[in-house]
Amino acid sequence: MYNEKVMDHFQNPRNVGEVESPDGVGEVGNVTCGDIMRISIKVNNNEEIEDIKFKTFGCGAAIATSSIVTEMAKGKHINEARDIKNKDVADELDGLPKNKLHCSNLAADALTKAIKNYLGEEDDEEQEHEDESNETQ
Amino acid sequence: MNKIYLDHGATTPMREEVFETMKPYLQDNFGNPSSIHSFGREVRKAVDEAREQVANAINAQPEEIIFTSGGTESDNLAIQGVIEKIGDKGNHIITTQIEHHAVLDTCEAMEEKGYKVTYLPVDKYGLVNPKDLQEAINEDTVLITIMHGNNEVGTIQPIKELAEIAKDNDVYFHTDAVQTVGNIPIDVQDLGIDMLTLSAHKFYGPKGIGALYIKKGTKLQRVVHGGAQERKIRPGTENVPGIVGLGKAIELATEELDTKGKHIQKLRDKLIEGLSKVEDSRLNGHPERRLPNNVNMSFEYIEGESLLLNLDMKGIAASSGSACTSGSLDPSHVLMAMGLSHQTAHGSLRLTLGRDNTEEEIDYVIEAVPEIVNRLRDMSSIWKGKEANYSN
Amino acid sequence: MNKIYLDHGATTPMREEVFETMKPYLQDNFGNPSSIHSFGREVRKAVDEAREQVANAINAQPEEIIFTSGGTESDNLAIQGVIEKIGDKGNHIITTQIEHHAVLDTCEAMEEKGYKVTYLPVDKYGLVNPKDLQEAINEDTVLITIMHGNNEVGTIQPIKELAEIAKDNDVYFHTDAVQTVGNIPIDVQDLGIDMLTLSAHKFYGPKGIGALYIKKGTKLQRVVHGGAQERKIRPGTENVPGIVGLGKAIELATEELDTKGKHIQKLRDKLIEGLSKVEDSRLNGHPERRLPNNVNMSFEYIEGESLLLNLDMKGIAASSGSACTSGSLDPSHVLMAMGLSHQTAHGSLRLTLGRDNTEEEIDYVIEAVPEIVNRLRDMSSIWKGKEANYSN
Ligand SMILES: Cc1ncc(COP(=O)(O)O)c(C=O)c1O
Ligand SMILES: Cc1ncc(COP(=O)(O)O)c(C=O)c1O
Ligand code: FES
Ligand code: FES
Repeated sequence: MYNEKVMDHFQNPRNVGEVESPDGVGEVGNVTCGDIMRISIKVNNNEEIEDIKFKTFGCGAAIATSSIVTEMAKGKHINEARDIKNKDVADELDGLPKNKLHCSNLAADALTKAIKNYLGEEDDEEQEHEDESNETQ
Repeated sequence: MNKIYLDHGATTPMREEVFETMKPYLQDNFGNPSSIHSFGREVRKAVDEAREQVANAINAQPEEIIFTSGGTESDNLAIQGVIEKIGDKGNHIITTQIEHHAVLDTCEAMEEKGYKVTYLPVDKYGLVNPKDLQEAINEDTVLITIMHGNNEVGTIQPIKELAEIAKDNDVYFHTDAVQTVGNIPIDVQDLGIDMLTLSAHKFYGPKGIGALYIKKGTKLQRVVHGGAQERKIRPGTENVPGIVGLGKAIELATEELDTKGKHIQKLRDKLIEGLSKVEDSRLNGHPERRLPNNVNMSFEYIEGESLLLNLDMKGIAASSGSACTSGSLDPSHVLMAMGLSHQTAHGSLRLTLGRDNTEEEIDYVIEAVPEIVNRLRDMSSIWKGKEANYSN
Repeated sequence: MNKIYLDHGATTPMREEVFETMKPYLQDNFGNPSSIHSFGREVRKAVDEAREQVANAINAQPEEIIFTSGGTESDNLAIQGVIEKIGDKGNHIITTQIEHHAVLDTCEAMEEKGYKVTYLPVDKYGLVNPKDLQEAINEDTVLITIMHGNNEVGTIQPIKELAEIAKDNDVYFHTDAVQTVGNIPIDVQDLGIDMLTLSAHKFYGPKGIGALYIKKGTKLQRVVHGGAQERKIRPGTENVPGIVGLGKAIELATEELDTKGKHIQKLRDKLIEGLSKVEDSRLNGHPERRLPNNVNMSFEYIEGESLLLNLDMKGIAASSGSACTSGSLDPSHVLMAMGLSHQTAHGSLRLTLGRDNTEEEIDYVIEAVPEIVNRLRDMSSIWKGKEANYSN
């Protein structure tokens, strides 16, 4: 059901854990399935994500998307990292099964939330891209 | 790596003897049992024999056995069939919150048609309280359908007692015995029930074939319409190889209930004991009144699918809840009905043993599970390190 | 004595290649396709492949194929499914007088639920007149179900033309193609239909497995309720060996439509020619628009069952009307609809050929039938010697 890349990230997840004295932390729960993901980031003076780690209570797809989103964000400027959407995450994994597309929401949301937390922004609309998920394959 | 199959609750490998019995009907004996020529008569005999084998195994009469395409269809035939026939005499059905979807969804479909359905609760072990059943019955009740052994947590209901209440109130009683037939002794007379569902692929028979026991005199209307097969209750050209395989499988399973049953139960108890040592784990279902082959454990702070995938990579095939419900993302309705939290339900693992499992396999699993659980907990956002949570 | 099987319309022997394809799924590859572990994933792939084979054979998309337990269930799913879903938009169904009981009885069951059904007549060849269909349609019509090839007399309906009328009137069109799939080329796009029923055991596949083609977008409610299998349209653990066998059988049948089809049709024509020489005989069904494997003859003054039994004693397996209707003593509703007298209908014989029949066999049959017919006529109370009949 999962492709090789997803299974690779599931089996060997990158960047598991918590960043020490993080600059921002984002934790989100998935309304669809109840899974929970937390991302912590360290931001350097150039506003680049210098370190990023995740912890996830969730399915195979949740763990794989957590893992890959940390790779995607690492080294990026926070403005660029903020633009990572759940579809980008799924694409980077070469796709997810249809009923698992919602899992990629977790990763993108947790990352955005961590960045907002760093910037001290209010968090109001975390479910903004909840259901553009359904037709990609 | 040798794989270890611990998902016999989802389906079982077909026994070689069953395959050999089916083989002629997949090759030379191909006739249509309804045909009056020799090709037809030959296979008609085989179908009749299989019907006797099924009847013998559950202490019924051959005329009381109707072959269907599986457990799901049998459940539907029992429920829809009775309601279509006598639903005008009363519009109330009683079932439980922990039924298989084949029963649950059929009851919901009846609700949509205007019937009333009571879903009885269960206690923390998954047991129905006979008093609840007694109280739920009213003058409109025409059907009670309560499963025998639960497919997820293995709890076995006091069917005899429940069926007696039904009888006292003159209400039909159906039981979904898909998980018990072939696993524990079944005697429909002794249980005192009117209808019973069974499915061959759960006891080393073929997939896509099942039966419904319908006690003589039970009023029921067919669901699928057509020819005169199966006493007009279930039309369609008979799945002859399937029927023959079902007959053989149930005969074999009944013969070894004692011997194999004990072996499996011993392994089950060992497995439960071993896995119970994992920190923050719990056994789901009743400690004693449970299927001899069922182990269901929850491990806090982790999620079932990741656990399954990790086990799979170690060559262990298991499930989390029923395979048939895997289309859904909701946590098991059975575990929820037993009062588990959403999170605990998510971290549940079902291991269902079979006749070919060995003690060495169980040892391997008892070693593998805790390793995986620990690994997943280390990356879990809700395990220990909760204090690190800065978000609101 | 070598037996001669001429009842391929009732069922066909399974091809060795189909058996070999199914074998692994009756032995080692036993997983439940819904399981996420390796045992499950392996068979899931096989089920998906079979779905593609079926789709390719009839020019459909894989998602448009739903596996069922056979032709009867597919017919029921199409009719009951559409009516349950959109029956509130209009309460009128159109079918024909010559459908298989799987369609006819389902339509009658809908009548009992209050729906109106028009049973279109046929001409003496068993053909539906498109004008009749056009006239029968009214604003309440929601479903038209007309069979492709008739199982008794072999007449093939002008489905494309009929479906076009349905489309022009915005009404769903279903066809029971159990007798045509595997026998003549089928292209659901070209036919322009919304649903199509097929059954594996009619084209050298296994019994107890069939499919319903459901054009994307067709509104339909499931008949059997339960798990999430078959896109929730047909729940229940999949009959994996059956599905795999169906896939292989339809692929093989499609490949040899041309070659084997011609061989069979040649034998058919020879048989018709030979039997037509019998005094007071007639061919039933359309002389040209008929199934390549169907011969249906009436022999006046004799009765079908005695004819069949005599043929059987000579090693010839045939049928009189459909095997599935053998539960009934009434003369074939198909022959009656075509205007045959009660008596003529009773003396009908169906010979349906298959890929393994030989010219020698046909020669033997052409010799055997007249002998038997004469023998039976000699003892018939209505044959010639009517004067010898003393009873009133
Ligand atoms: C308790 C129970 N009922 C019904 C079913 C459905 O049986 P089948 O898959 O043969 O349709 C199952 C199996 O999944 C089951 O475990
Ligand atoms: C035209 C037709 N429709 C439906 C059926 C029923 O198919 P099955 O026997 O696979 O249920 C048959 C076969 O008997 C048939 O010939
Ligand atoms: S199912 Fe919950 S995140 Fe995937
Ligand atoms: S006398 Fe026997 S069926 Fe008519």
